[in-house]
Amino acid sequence: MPTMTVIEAVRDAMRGEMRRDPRIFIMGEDVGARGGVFLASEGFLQEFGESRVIDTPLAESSIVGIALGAAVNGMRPIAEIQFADFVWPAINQLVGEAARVRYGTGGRKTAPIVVRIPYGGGVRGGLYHSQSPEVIFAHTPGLRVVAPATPYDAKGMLISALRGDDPVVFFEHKRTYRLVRGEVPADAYMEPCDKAEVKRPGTDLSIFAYGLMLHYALEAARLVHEQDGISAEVVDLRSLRPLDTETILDSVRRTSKALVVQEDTPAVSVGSEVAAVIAEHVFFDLDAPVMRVAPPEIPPMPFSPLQEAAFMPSPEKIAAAIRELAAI
Amino acid sequence: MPTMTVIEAVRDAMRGEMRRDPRIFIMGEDVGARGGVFLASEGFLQEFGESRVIDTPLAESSIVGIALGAAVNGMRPIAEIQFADFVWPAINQLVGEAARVRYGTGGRKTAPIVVRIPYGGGVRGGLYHSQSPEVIFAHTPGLRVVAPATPYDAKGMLISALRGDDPVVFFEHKRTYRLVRGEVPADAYMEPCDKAEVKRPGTDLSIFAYGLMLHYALEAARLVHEQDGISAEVVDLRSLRPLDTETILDSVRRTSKALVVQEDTPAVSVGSEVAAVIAEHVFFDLDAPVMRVAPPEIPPMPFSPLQEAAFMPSPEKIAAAIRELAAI
Amino acid sequence: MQAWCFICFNGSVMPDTPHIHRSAAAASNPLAQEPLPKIGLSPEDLAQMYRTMVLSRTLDERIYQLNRGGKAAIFGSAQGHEAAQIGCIRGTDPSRDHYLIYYRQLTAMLALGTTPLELLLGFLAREGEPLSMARQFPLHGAHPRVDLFSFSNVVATQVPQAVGVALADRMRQEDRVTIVFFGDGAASQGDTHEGMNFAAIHKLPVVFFCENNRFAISVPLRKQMAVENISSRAAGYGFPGVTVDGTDMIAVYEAVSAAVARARAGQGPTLIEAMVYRLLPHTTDDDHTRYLTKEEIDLMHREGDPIPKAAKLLRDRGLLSAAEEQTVKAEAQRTVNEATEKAEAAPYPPVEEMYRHVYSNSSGPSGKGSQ
Amino acid sequence: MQAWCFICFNGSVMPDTPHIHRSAAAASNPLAQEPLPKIGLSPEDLAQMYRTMVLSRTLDERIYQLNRGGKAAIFGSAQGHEAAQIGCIRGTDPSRDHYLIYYRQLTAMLALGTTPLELLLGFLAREGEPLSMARQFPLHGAHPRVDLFSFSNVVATQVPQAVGVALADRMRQEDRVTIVFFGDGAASQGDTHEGMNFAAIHKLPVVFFCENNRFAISVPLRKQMAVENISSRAAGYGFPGVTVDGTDMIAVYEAVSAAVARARAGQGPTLIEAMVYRLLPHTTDDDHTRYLTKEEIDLMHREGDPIPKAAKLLRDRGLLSAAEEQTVKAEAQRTVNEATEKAEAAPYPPVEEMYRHVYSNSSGPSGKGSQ
Ligand SMILES: Cc1ncc(C[n+]2csc(CCOP(=O)(O)OP(=O)(O)O)c2C)c(N)n1
Ligand SMILES: Cc1ncc(C[n+]2csc(CCOP(=O)(O)OP(=O)(O)O)c2C)c(N)n1
Ligand SMILES: [Mg+2]
Ligand SMILES: [Mg+2]
Repeated sequence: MPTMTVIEAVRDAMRGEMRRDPRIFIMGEDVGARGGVFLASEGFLQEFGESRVIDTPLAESSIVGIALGAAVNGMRPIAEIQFADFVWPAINQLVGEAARVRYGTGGRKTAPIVVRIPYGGGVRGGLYHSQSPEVIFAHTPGLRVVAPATPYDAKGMLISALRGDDPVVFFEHKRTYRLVRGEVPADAYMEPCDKAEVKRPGTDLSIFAYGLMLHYALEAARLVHEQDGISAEVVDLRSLRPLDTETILDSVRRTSKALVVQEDTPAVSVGSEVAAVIAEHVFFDLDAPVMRVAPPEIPPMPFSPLQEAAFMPSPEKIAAAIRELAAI
Repeated sequence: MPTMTVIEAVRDAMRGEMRRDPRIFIMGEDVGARGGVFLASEGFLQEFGESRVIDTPLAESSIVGIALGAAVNGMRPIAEIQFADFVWPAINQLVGEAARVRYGTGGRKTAPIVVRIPYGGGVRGGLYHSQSPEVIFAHTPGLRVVAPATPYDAKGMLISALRGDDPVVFFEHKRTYRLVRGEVPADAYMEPCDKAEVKRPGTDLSIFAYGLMLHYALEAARLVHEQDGISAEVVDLRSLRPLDTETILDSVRRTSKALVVQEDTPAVSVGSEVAAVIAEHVFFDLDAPVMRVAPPEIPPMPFSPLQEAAFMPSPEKIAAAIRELAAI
Repeated sequence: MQAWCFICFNGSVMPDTPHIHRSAAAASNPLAQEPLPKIGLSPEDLAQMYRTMVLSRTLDERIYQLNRGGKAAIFGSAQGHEAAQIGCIRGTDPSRDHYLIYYRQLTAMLALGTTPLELLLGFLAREGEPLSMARQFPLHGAHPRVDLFSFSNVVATQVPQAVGVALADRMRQEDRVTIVFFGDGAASQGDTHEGMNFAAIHKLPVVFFCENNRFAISVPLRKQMAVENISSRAAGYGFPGVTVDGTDMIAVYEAVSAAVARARAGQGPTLIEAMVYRLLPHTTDDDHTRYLTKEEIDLMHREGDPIPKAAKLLRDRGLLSAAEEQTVKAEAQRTVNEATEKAEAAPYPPVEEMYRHVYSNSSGPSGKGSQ
Repeated sequence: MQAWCFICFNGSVMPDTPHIHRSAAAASNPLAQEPLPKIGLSPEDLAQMYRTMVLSRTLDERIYQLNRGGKAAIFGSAQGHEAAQIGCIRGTDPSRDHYLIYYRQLTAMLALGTTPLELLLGFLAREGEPLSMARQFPLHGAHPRVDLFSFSNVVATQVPQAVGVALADRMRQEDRVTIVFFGDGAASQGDTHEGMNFAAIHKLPVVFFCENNRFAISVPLRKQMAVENISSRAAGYGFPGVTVDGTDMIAVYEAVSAAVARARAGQGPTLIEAMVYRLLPHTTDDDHTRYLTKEEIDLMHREGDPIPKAAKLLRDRGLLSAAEEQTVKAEAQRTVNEATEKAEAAPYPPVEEMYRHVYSNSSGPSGKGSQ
């Protein structure tokens, strides 16, 4: 099987699907000749032409609004938001409109758009190139929200997203783009957009993470296993909406302890919901508090390197929390 | 002491503060001759004139962006968003910009705006006049987010908001505007913008609610007390950011059981965070799962009356949950 | 870019009142005097347009009554906008074009084939409401037969959406035009700017149809913009902008026909601003005496009611006798009465219905089933 | 509204390349030949402007080096924009005016008194960085001495913010003008539309200064708009729009001076579009050979470098000898070298600093203390 980075997997998925389905097109800032600022669509303009690879004006609300209109009229747009930090102007069209097209028309219309959003920090991006804005999407009925962490998941889930009929917000962690490499089948395959996955089985406690933090959690689990003999299960949430509560609860039923790890600030977040469903549904299986590892409650995230490092969770911080939780 | 409705209390607070502080002005759609669609600024145009009561074009992003600019330059704007459902276009200026002015300038600049947002359902508002968009604000460091439920709190907290130096998102539940009446001192007073309050003491379990749900929770607590002899404590969260975790945890330490009630859909919400802090910090005091009463995961909220009623939590639904929790 | 303004105003312009800006639309349309064949409308077309306007007015009044009786939900009346809407729809081709409407468009919806019963089911939120299953405010959702829709009442969101609809047609090389309706208030929104700009860049077949009734709720034009006409924005995007007297159905029809022809010819979008008067308050929840003088309200009714204007137009051309006028009215009344009875007899949709259509059911092997 | 366009282009217009739109700015400014007193600039003013441009270029090159050496963060070079920025600032009054800048404004920041050391502390994210405590990308934050700020690099957010700043001055009747800078890319954003419209309605003292370098990263003007010039949008709001040759510091100075005078006289905003070339890729992270031909890049350097232009202007007026040119360069080099050394010697700000200033500490009896 070929190995790929996350960005290569994203590109591969889009290219394959665009070859397969003429309804799919990509629009966004610099997706054309530039190939996207992260080169997700490198070579697409040459292969698919200007009408399917549309460089838009700098105007996010219309990028999503126009994609929505095209989707309602039979197309399958991929809208690229250049950086997650710039998705805010598009929230109205995405959360207010796209999420509710199907519901608000009693199923008559549907808006199958895929909005790809490179997000996340640890890249010296400072306050406006590091944000993790998933909360508002993960909260919104009508959207599907995913955040694959591996090349395999990125390709398979993007293909599923493009073949499904719902609006999908597709989060790609910028730091994983070139950092994470893995085996990826050359052909098309679909990985579900609504299932978590146990990425490392364990017995002493369960760690829940997604995106870059999945990799940090895996690294931490490896560390504590080697150094302390602790067996930590690592669950990759992958889908932030719907949350795969079955897989989450099942894991906690087996390990009786839960640690939620996230890069986003903790108050009112995806991690809060993971903790809440555990506290509601498997309370009597729990042996310890539901712990969280997350950044401090300050705007994500300072540009200066020591501060950025202090802001981000790290394998070491996660390992420390594992040890603490295991000791309870 | 005079009695007032919530909307009267809001008006009273604004009028008093505008008389006191010439830096305060109000801007928004129809705030002038119309006095706002809910009449919050009725009579203001006559009293304060066009330069301090500004009817804006229909453009929410600029309503907040312009308020922000004026605030940075020494003023204290009140920006009215006509309905919460229309705040989405302003998210970029509010969550992306205003929340971070102080942080991003290392404290050199500050953006003391108060953004008033009538929100909430149960008013036959359908999909676009019923939303509760507090999640994204409650998640954002740098903002203060409050949702007073009573006329007393509305006036006192609005005065605090207007005298503070931070951006405040001020949620006013539309259904409480004329429904809820209570005693309100004629003079100015400040009620803290970051403190929850026990609105009804109890010993068997703790209910956490805000906005309209506070009143439903109080009603439910009364019902179960009368009918079942259950003593439910009702905590009014009031501040959604920061959450007053001390008051929350203190209540659970005393009652050992927690019920979170909210009108907003449950996944990744303010209620999730309340459950999460309880599950993390007072786990060993808990005798039962942290339960939640909230609407189903569908877009808030259907217009048709039976469906709207089915969507909204009610005193009866809350009472049923109390009984269930008390029985554990 | 060609300078393009085929409608000239000639009549004298009345001075503005404190709240009502009247400059452009006070004048009347010289085309109104032209022979019909030259305009492209048959006598039956005119009669049909008139009948739809009267039906719209009759239904409009009924909804008001139902609202005042506590039965019907909030309503943004179309009274005063009828000629603009009927003229516009008549200039398009409902068998293939797309219509992104907004909430003040009873006449347009009737003209496109929505029935009074369907609409009343919406106002009463009853089962069988075809646009949104009564989940949305009345008039919102998607039409079962014509490509007419309105996803929300969030002002101006439909503008970029319409541009996207047209983009899809362009990609598939389908010869369809997208008409998007909005008010003067919507012109201030960022979305309107962004949508128009994109449509201009790609020369998309869109007609931006602005029903300028001089108010966004209570905010008069002078507080919404510093220019005379919204149509003047078009030049900054690179397409024609036209202001027409929206109380004159023929003037509107002509402007829209030309814009549609231009769109079909691949020449890109047009912005049409139809100047109308909103004869009633913003909605049934509003009270316009809070921000308008009695004189201003009277003046709007005197100058701005398109129905007597249309009646006179038909009478002047010998197309409407006094008796016929009565028949048209009676017929509309009967239709609306029948629809009201049926709508009131319908039950509410059952609660379980509300869980449907949040997500698709097209799961397939991806597991993307409904939640 | 008066028609207002005081700068006329005369020189011949070169044809566009596939990616570079050149129409308006290829011509040169007739004012450049006028005697200085008529323009309102002294010989020392010109010399000073030139020195700042050279300093900016020198610092710009140094930051590039530091970036290539892995030391300095991402940087959006101002090379090619220097004349536009220095001409603009010179037309304003830094002792009282407000400046909402964007990220490509090294020259403007230097002209307003930010020192090379202060800026380099930002690029190296070191303690003592005065704009944001090194929390933000370089060049962002608020200046300690001049009312110069940039809250974010979210394109166009500064436009309504600037309008609000001006609104506050108007309310207090303070005689200050707000200058807001943005690129051609920003012109497409909804915020720009909304901000300009509001400024027009209230006739606020704002100068909208657009540095049109023909690209938003890789997206050329023809994919951003269907009109020749962004300045043509102004008419749709009701204020003047002007396009000037942004490689000509005198032309820009004149246009801005006039706009500032207009603003101070209570006549409202002006949109100035300065046509410039972005000589380097969008940022240090970009590679413009992905979307430009070598010929296009060469052409920009040939036509678009404002520094040799400024030098020639000074030489033609006898204000710059070859020796002086060398001295100016050497002086800039020395300043930048010194600043680099100091900046590199500075430590990073301590971690604890990052918790400060999330909220105010002004709690008072309201209990609104910091979290
Ligand atoms: C984004 C948004 N902001 C505010 C509102 C509340 N609102 C509903 S209609 C309206 C005025 C719209 O005016 P206009 O566009 O001129 O249409 P008209 O009602 O006059 O036909 C306002 C402010 C809304 N629906 N959407
Ligand atoms: C809202 C937003 N969208 C996207 C970006 C990413 N981005 C940064 S600069 C830029 C291009 C800006 O072009 P322009 O306004 O012409 O300024 P220039 O860089 O050419 O000076 C883009 C797309 C951003 N910073 N903000
Ligand atoms: Mg209107
Ligand atoms: Mg540019």
